[in-house]
Amino acid sequence: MRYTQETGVIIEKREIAPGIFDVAVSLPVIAKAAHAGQFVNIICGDYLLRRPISICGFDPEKGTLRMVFEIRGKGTKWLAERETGDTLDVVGPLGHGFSLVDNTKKAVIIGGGIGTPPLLPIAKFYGGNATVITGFRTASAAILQEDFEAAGAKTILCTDDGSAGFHGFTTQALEKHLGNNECDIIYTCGPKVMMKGVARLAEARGIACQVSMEERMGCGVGACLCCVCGTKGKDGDAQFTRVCLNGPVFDSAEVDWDA
Amino acid sequence: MRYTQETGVIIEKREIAPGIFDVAVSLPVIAKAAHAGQFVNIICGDYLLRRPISICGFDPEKGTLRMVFEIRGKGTKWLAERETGDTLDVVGPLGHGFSLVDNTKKAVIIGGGIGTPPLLPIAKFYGGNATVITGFRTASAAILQEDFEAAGAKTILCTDDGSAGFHGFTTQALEKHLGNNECDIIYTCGPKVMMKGVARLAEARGIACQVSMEERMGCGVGACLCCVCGTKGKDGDAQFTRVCLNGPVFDSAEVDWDA
Amino acid sequence: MPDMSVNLCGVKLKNPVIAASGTFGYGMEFNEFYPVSRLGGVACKGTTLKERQGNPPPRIVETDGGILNSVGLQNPGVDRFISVYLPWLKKQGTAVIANIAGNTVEEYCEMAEKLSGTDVDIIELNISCPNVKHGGVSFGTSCESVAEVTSQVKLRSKKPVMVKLTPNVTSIGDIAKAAEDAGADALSLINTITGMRIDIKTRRPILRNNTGGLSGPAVFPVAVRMVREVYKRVNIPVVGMGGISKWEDAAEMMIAGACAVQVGTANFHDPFACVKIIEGLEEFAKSLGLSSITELTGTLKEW
Amino acid sequence: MPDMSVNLCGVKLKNPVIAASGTFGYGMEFNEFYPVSRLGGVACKGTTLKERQGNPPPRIVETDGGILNSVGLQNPGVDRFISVYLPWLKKQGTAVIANIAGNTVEEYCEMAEKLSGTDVDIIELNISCPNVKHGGVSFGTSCESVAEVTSQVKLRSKKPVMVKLTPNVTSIGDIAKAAEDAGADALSLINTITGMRIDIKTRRPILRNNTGGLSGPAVFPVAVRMVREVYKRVNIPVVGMGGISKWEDAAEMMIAGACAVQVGTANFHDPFACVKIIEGLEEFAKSLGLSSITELTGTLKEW
Ligand SMILES: Cc1cc2nc3c(=O)[nH]c(=O)nc-3n(C[C@H](O)[C@H](O)[C@H](O)COP(=O)(O)OP(=O)(O)OC[C@H]3O[C@@H](n4cnc5c(N)ncnc54)[C@H](O)[C@@H]3O)c2cc1C
Ligand SMILES: Cc1cc2nc3c(=O)[nH]c(=O)nc-3n(C[C@H](O)[C@H](O)[C@H](O)COP(=O)(O)OP(=O)(O)OC[C@H]3O[C@@H](n4cnc5c(N)ncnc54)[C@H](O)[C@@H]3O)c2cc1C
Ligand SMILES: Cc1cc2nc3c(=O)[nH]c(=O)nc-3n(C[C@H](O)[C@H](O)[C@H](O)COP(=O)(O)O)c2cc1C
Ligand SMILES: Cc1cc2nc3c(=O)[nH]c(=O)nc-3n(C[C@H](O)[C@H](O)[C@H](O)COP(=O)(O)O)c2cc1C
Ligand code: FES
Ligand code: FES
Repeated sequence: MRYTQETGVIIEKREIAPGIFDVAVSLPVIAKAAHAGQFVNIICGDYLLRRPISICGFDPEKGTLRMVFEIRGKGTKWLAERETGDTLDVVGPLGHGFSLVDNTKKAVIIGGGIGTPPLLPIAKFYGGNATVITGFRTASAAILQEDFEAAGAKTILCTDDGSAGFHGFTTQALEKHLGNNECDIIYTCGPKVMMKGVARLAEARGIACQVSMEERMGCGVGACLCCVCGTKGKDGDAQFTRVCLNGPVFDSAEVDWDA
Repeated sequence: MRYTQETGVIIEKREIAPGIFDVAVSLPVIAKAAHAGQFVNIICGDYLLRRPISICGFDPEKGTLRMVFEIRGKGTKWLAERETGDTLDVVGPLGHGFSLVDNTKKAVIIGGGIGTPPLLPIAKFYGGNATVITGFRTASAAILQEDFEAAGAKTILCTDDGSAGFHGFTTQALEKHLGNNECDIIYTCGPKVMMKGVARLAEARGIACQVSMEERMGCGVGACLCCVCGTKGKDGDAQFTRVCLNGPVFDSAEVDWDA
Repeated sequence: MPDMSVNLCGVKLKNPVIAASGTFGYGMEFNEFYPVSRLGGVACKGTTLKERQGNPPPRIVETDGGILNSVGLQNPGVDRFISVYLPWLKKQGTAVIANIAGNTVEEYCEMAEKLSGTDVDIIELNISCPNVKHGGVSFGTSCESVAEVTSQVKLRSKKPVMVKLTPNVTSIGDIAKAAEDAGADALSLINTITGMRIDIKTRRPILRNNTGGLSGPAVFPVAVRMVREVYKRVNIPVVGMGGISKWEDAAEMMIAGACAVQVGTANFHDPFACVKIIEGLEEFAKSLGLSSITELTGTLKEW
Repeated sequence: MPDMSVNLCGVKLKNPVIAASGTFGYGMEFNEFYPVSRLGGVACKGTTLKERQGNPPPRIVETDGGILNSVGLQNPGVDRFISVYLPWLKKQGTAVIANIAGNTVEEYCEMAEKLSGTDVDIIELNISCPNVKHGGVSFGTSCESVAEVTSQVKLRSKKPVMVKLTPNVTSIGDIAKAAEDAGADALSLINTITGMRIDIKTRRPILRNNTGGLSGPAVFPVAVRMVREVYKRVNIPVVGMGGISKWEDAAEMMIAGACAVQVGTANFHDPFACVKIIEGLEEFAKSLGLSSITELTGTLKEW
């Protein structure tokens, strides 16, 4: 039984930026099995489809899962209205996460907006060998900077409006960084156009790059084929691959960005 | 503007019998306009149709409405889970209530189960001239006895299982009562078969009888024709009449019990 | 301020929101919440040649995201509609749409003739009521009978004729085309989808009529698809309805191709639904900088 | 204990609950929640003669009480179904229903022939998929084509053939009768109802395929009505589906006339939905003192 349906109590909840919430939920079975880059699927009130949320942290000992989410619509609004002590119906851990093999390698981690949370466990793995480049609309929307720093990673904050850190896109900051620094592997999660840009930079330099894709989901476990993204088949043919089972993390070279 | 949609705060809530709740809700506009026998229509969570609940009491000065309801399904379950301080979306007052003309007359009031609450304002009107016969499955399901007594009415409690008061149906108790007492007018609310029995006893004796009908409703205001009950037309023809607008209270002689 | 008025086959509606037939009576009751003059129009309860008692209760049951109803066209008949209800409603200052249902083509025609002498604005041909034994939906399910009743009524009516289509068909586009070719001035859709619910304790249908018509948010995606299909098929105005409960739904329906919308079941949940939808649409049009709400209609860019 | 098994055209199901095609893959994923041997059967993802990539994403959108999907029959083709997926699923110990969809009658027949040589239990003819351009739903919307594909497949199939009907038709009863007359061993219904949702900001359909199929609780009353209509019209077993999400719904569907049920969309909300429905039905049968769950089927007392 690889998948678990668990009802967990919210034991902590904070609004870490306007409309963005950081919750810790007691889910001992899922927390024990979780891996960086995986996600869970949560019932939100009376809505039929579960909402997928990435795992931002997991503590197998305490049996807790950490998730950071933004209010984007009805379901996440419902979620944001839950309070400490309320319970959530959660299925997980789901999907194929990031591969973390050798923490002596130099890793660069690029996160855009609400794509940032699933990257935190990677920074924890690489510690001082990680450089984390994150981009947000504006300074007040920036999240998790202290967490990345606490993990020992170097951080480069970018904002679209220049209200904090580097004034510009993460891809620009990445290009600069790669010009002056060693890098063995790149991890990224965020808007599709950003990941596509990151992937192009990585591929141009022959650096391995793992991307975390997002798609609307049905079952969340690989059974319904609703959540596919375009990938390149063995012979280069375009094909559709399940984000929930074969992803959400893919080797950037597999992804067909224009599908 | 005869109808009001008002959002009111629950200011008191008690479980007065297993699964039966007594709530006071702050609804100043509706409370001012309310009349005995009318009802309100309440949004229950995400359910599409409002649920009709009778007005059990109204205090125009305090601006509060009292309702007593039983958990019967999804909507009333939701309602029962609301707590003091929560708000309700209520439309009312709706329908055509009991006519209360001369409180020197002798009134007999017959309530069955959860049909009892709308009868309380009648007892308050007639005071010592009212006799209230109520029937419940069992002693623990009996409600509002103290309220009827506080109104000054004589009370006769019946239970189906004999666990309290008269062992038998309200119609039996009524028949006994009518044999020994004066009665000018009868009011009744409860299961259809009980009301039909009451109506028959009243009509046999030529006593005016007002009955409060129940039907599944759509709009609640008379526009959709979903809530009809069978009534006798002018020439005795069967016809269908809106419970929400022309009722819920009807003269028993109007009702076609077999429609 | 964007111009909220729309022209529906020659009739100017002050805004594109019409209360749907059968859910709003003749407007008198909802006029006790707000002046019905706020509305673009009121589609009156379905009227028949003679008075009808309708089906026995229960006539309504809630389902997930919707309701089934089986009212069965209870109404006072066209003569009393004309003498009692129409004058009151017309006086309020909103477009009046008379919704008529006949057992025979001749009945439709007689009613259309009677209504031609009144100040009704539009006649809505209800050939889609699923809750009556004769006539009703049976007229709406074949292209031939749709064409027959539409063309006959057109010959006898001095009012614009809007044909109301049933979704219980294989090809709504074909039916729509048949109505257009037969001379319909406008189309409205969807009426309800036939459904059934059962009480598992008594093993009886909950509705005394056994089946009823499904309406409400549950049917909205079906309605949007059908309105789109019809919009692409015909050149006459399409009035969209089925599950609209908020302004976003109305906007979606208009983008799909509707020039106006009708709102039915939503009135039961929120008596102010129509008013809120009008206000929301106006805000939306403003935020988009439209000079007229009509600029929304049919602007869907299909993939 | 009531006997929960049912006989579906000669195949014994250990209970009347089948996972619906397209929502359950080949059972492998849900087997990571509970052993799929708990189920009466698994209807596998729709299979075509050759591998298909399906439609581009987004393929799913939530609606009130339902979802629209436009997967478009992505599948590895019948040969890989037979060599890779079928052996695994068959080994689990549940009835296996192969769901097949062709572009032509000949394709259906070829697949049926190939499957006749395997230990598939039942072939479900999917003549009702609304999400593919050719074949699919077009076979299911006329009595002639239903009869044609059914009778041809019957000639070439050694397995029982269950025809899966689309609700997007004027008369489901006529279609059902045509399938029965053409030799169908059983019928299953409903497939999805075609719908559309639009993003009002981009004015684009949310689904990349423009339209999709509506399923989930929203369609339940329509499904119950259609199952009832078909049950009254034919003498072969009817498998009911469409919006079943709890045991009460399954019981309702059986009372309407279904000898077994399929559960689709509900699996997305609650991965244990099928198991809970089986347990609930068993409790229900026990509380009624039934000796067999089959005693429920068709016991509706209409008014
Ligand atoms: C693998 C994965 C991991 C994710 N991790 C996070 C996370 O850690 N934090 C976070 O804030 N968000 C995350 N998201 C996005 C999150 O799932 C959506 O924001 C959320 O589903 C929106 O639901 P809603 O009801 O608020 O929005 P609505 O727009 O009301 O939702 C309507 C429907 O569309 C779906 N939907 C809408 N937007 C998205 C989207 N962007 N991705 C997938 N489905 C969508 C919803 O699930 C729902 O079914 C993740 C998505 C995926 C696929
Ligand atoms: C005029 C009137 C006054 C009422 N006053 C009271 C009261 O004071 N206290 C009280 O406890 N109950 C009262 N009822 C009954 C109450 O409305 C129902 O118990 C309630 O609607 C059940 O809703 P549910 O969601 O819990 O049940 P469900 O069975 O889940 O409801 C499903 C649908 O059926 C309708 N429905 C179910 N049972 C009834 C019923 N008996 N009458 C009308 N509609 C029904 C519901 O409104 C809903 O639309 C009254 C009913 C009417 C018509
Ligand atoms: C209770 C009720 C009664 C209805 N009566 C009629 C009618 O008399 N004539 C008609 O054309 N449509 C009638 N309809 C259909 C509605 O006008 C509308 O087409 C349908 O309900 C879909 O819209 P909605 O989802 O907004 O309610 C009725 C609908 C309901 C719910
Ligand atoms: C994502 C998805 C994929 C589906 N794929 C198929 C399919 O391949 N073949 C088929 O016959 N039906 C398919 N269906 C239809 C279901 O089998 C079922 O008929 C329908 O969803 C109604 O049942 P439900 O409401 O329980 O989901 C699919 C449904 C969904 C939601
Ligand atoms: S969501 Fe069902 S396969 Fe991915
Ligand atoms: S509920 Fe609409 S008329 Fe009574």
